[in-house]
Amino acid sequence: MSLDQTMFIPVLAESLQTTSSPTPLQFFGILLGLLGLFFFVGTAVGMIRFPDFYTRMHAAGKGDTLSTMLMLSGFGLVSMEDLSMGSWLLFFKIMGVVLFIFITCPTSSHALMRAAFEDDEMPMTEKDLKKPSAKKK
Amino acid sequence: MFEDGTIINELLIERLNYLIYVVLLLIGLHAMIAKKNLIKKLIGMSIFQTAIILFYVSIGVKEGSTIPVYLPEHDLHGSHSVPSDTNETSHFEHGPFIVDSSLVRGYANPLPHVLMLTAIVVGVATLGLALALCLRIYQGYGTIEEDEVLAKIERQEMLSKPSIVVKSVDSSKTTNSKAEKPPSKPKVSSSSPSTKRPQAIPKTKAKAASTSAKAKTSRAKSVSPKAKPAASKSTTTGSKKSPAKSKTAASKPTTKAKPKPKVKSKAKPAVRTKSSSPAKKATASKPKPRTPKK
Amino acid sequence: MGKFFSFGVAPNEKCLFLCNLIFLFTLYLLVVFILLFLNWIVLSGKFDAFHLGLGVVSCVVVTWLSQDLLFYDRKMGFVERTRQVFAFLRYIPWIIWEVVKANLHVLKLATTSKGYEEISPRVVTFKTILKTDFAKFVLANSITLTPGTITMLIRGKVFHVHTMSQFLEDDLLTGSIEKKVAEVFEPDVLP
Amino acid sequence: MKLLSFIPVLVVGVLLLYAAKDFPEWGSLDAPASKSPVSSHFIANTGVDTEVPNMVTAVLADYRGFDTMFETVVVFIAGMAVLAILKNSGRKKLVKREFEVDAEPDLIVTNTVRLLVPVIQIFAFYVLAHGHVSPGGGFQGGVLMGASFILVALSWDLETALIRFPFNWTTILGGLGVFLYAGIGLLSMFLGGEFLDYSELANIFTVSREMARYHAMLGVEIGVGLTVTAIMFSLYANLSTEGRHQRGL
Repeated sequence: MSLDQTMFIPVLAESLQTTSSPTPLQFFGILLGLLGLFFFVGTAVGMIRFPDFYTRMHAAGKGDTLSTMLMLSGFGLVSMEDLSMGSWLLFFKIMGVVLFIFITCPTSSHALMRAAFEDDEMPMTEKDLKKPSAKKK
Repeated sequence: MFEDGTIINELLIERLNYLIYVVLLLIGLHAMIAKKNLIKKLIGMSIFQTAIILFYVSIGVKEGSTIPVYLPEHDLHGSHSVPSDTNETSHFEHGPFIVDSSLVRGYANPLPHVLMLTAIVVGVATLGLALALCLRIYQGYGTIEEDEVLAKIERQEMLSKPSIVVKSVDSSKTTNSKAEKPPSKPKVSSSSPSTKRPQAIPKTKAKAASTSAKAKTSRAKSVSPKAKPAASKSTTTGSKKSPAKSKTAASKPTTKAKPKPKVKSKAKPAVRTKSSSPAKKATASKPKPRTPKK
Repeated sequence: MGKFFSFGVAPNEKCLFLCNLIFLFTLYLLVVFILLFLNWIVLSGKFDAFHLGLGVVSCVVVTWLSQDLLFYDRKMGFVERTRQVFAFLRYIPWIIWEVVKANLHVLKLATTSKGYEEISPRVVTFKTILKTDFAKFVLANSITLTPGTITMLIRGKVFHVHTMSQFLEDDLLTGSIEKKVAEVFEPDVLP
Repeated sequence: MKLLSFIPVLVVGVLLLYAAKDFPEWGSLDAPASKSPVSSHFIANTGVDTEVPNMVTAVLADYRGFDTMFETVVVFIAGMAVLAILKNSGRKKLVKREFEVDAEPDLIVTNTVRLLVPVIQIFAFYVLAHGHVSPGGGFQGGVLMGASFILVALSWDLETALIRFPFNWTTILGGLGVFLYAGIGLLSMFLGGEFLDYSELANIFTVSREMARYHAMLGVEIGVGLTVTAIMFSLYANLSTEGRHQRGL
């Protein structure tokens, strides 16, 4: 495709150009994003390896919260090329998303746990331990 | 392998969007044709719709273009907030300009987006309507399996066709007609004890059928709680229903015109009021017609 | 509501109390409006009269529609409320550190075989000392975010918590999280 | 039967793939859809005609306003049809269905929803009001607004949501939205233009003809948003309770 316009550089290419020499803030943002990815690995492996639904929810609920928050705030930092009004507003918007992820993620994992519990899915326990599951319904 | 002109290149590289839309469309089409469950048909319809939407949106793409919102340099009037400051004269100084043809290529085609935006909303509306119809069908027939619904409609039509003639006949007359019938009929329905006799057999059959149906249905959760009271109901109301059915079945070989429908019209309200458990009736009624034939 | 508006028979203190209540109610309305408007400004990013006017109108509509969802306890004074806000701001860094620890814990359990041996899931039941719903909500979500525990069910004051191991259960039953939450929201229930 | 149904499916698939060979390439600038004078006219002239930066909104509410009006009517009629189908159709007695969990509203979920719902609603208004300058508009904002009420209904129960948004309102607001849309069209007709020719409204509002179209589009979008909000909630309320509006899911 021969595009002779200079005005319309595709967005992806533009972002690649800027990240080739990131400012320290952007570098920190990229680092945060990579850290988030690292925690996502823990979530994914836990989802596969843990024995039953409840323990899997541990992996899913916690890994989701932190890694999504990290990746989003990393994205917020990356998008702050200049400290103008627009980029600050974008940063605040992303921080709002982070805040609501922080509130809703534990709630959703709780709701799933409760739904499973009320559906008589028994939590897995180890029988030889002294305290069996204190299930009261 | 991926040179120009080969079919792989054409379908997988240059026209991958059409391949995806065709595959999605076929999935939806197959679901709409082959599935018996009405909800699954609706899911198929949704997939079909999604395929069409994807097709349209992929048509609107231009390579290297942005979304169809003016970039700031093309939208020079910027603050169109204060209504008074953009009167006719000052408008041309800081207002927007006609985007020339070389720049037009930089924006994606807005028309497919508009069409699909409305199509999505109308799709939601039609999906809601279809779900409401499904719910109504479930209320009426107790099932959303297409073939079961069709079987029930067939049975109801068979029952209801002659009953139009006798609609005005009140209940006392129907009992009279019932009394008239026995001589013409075989002794099965001649008297009240004899009506109980065939009923005793179907009772057990109905129970067995209901239990088997319970085990069969995968959605046992929603059905099984209803099944217990329904089974008890069918045993209590079986005295009305089962003789009527045996008669209708018997009517087939010995074509008899009028007296039978009256009894059927009596049986019909029972069918309606017991609409909460029609599934059982269908299963229970099936074995009955066969026995008199034999 | 009827008895609140009986101005004639009400003694002086009652009238004062009533006036205070109405004042608080309008103040809460104002606070809700201001919070929503801040939200609007962050979303909109346009500071001309037209868009700000739209923002005011929509904030009024949302305040009218759902102001009773925010700030459930309207009798609480504003001094207490601001103290809670600042205490909660001090609470946030701790909980974020807990989230990080929780993720490391999950990572350890998931990836290492020694960690996998540690898993012995169980359900712990304990009774909380907190009273208000919002404090219980914060406690439940904090428990969910701390390592190895997820709140499963709340019935009245009884919490059912799913934990991953014995160690975590003991940690939970000491009530350290509860104390931290109580410091923020209900200092009076602490001994 | 299932194998039999494969035959028409495969035939259709082969025909479609055969036809796909003649379609333009992906992202081609010379595709008929992109080269058509209509769409390039929209791209080129939207800014001059209406001063709206978002072409999609301009095409939706102005150039193709007649179409969108009847889309709104379709949504309204669908809501009314669902109401007509399901109203009083269920069992009159409140038989407790098995999937109705008879539990009190969850404390954690309700407290989260308390925090979320006002923000969702303000976001819905933002999407509605900023449909001119960024992706958004009446349909999207209306769906978000309806979703906020559905969220209330899901986390408490339907009766709580019906206190906040009474069921009569859905019919009234749905009709009001269509009425607002058609009213703006009729008003511009009475002022001497054609139906839905917003630029005639400039005589009343003392703004330029372009800004009149800009503001009339906002009014139209508000009408669409009202209808979609009302009908989304109405659909949920009817479908979840079989038209009884009592003790929903």
